[in-house]
Amino acid sequence: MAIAVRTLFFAAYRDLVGAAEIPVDLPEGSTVGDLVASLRERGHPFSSLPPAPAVAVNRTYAGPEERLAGGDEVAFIPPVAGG
Amino acid sequence: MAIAVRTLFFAAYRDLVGAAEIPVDLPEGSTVGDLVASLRERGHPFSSLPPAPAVAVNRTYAGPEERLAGGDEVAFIPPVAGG
Amino acid sequence: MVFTDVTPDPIDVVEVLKRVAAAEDGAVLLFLGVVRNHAEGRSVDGMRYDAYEAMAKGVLAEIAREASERHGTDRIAVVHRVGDLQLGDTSVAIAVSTPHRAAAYAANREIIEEIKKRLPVWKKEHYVDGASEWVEGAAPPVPHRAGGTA
Amino acid sequence: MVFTDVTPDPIDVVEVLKRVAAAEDGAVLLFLGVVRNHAEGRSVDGMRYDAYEAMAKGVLAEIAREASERHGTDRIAVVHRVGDLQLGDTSVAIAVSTPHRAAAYAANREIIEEIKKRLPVWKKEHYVDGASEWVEGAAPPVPHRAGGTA
Repeated sequence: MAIAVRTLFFAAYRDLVGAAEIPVDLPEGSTVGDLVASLRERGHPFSSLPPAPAVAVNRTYAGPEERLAGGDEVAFIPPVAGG
Repeated sequence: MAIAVRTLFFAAYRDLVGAAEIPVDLPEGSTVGDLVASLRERGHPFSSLPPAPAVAVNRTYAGPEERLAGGDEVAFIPPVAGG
Repeated sequence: MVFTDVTPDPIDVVEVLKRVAAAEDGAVLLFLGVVRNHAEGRSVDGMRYDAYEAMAKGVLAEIAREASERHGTDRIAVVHRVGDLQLGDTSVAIAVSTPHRAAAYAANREIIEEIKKRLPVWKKEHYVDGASEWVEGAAPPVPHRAGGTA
Repeated sequence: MVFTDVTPDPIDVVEVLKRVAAAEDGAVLLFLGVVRNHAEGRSVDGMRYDAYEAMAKGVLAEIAREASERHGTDRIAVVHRVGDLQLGDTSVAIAVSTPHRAAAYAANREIIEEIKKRLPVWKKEHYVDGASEWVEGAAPPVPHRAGGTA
């Protein structure tokens, strides 16, 4: 069984991957860390993403062990600079 | 030789002495401390002034040892409450 | 009532101040972040603010709510602007009103520090020489353990 | 340019903010002291501010100048109102603008603390029950030794 998640990229990460949103299929039971690893394994340009970026799942910051579910919105959050 | 100074009273001190300004004659060489003592010796209501009130001479805070000169403006400053 | 927003509209400072006015308060503190003309020695002539807007609205509300609870006032208004800003434009306004001043200073400062730490907003500086660059930011604190269950 | 005033006129907050705007600054901090409806458990319905006005203008200028020197900004405006104020009226406005926020918070806070310590201003609270009282204040710091010569 696979799950489909939406990955979102912002600011410098968006410039890097060249897209605002990418759909990704993952094996059931995958975590945030698994998603990051699987993207980076695709090679250029994804391999330039950091190995442990800040990530938000459904608009809440999530650690690498967080399990993903089908339909999750997973955002890659570059270092923030609001204010 | 005597010197004449103007003494000013504000807020609670003004209510206490019942005047905004009182002219005072003092012996030459008198200090702020001498002025305070001489006023308090007049008895009611001046005796209710504190023995060491904050005082400003010519609009600058001054200690009790500060010497006075003729024409000085000597203000009795109750505890302040600006802001 | 705690009010927060992330918006492309110019920030009306007077309106932000009005939101926190309350009869029981003696102190109001307003912080404004403003686009300035220099950054690390380079001349700046504009700034673009991008946000993960849906999340930023939630995080900003959470930051304000935390400050509200910590400092015992619900007279807090925080507005963060996004989009293309000119020099002198207000990028963020934080207003806090409290009975006594110490809480207003503390709550206001905490809010801007938390914004800098975790609000998903990014800014790209446009330099006078024509170049532009994402401003180096802060890695937001991320939970070490998963909270969810599969 | 550092601006200070002690005045019976209502304080225009927008004007105070405009006085400190500067292209090199990224942070503006505004403090407002406001007449509130209670004090130590009593209901207040107004406040009279008296000042030793000639001296207060000098002391306020000195307080602002000291903060300016300590924090390296001349974008400071401080206005203190005197006379009869209503609930919600602004009694004091302190605006400080700096390149980075830490100095704005620090300078702003120092100015209000110094005002409370040594500005020759007094306030009389008018209570809802018809009574009125001078607010207990702080003894200003007075030099221990005479500076002048006879």
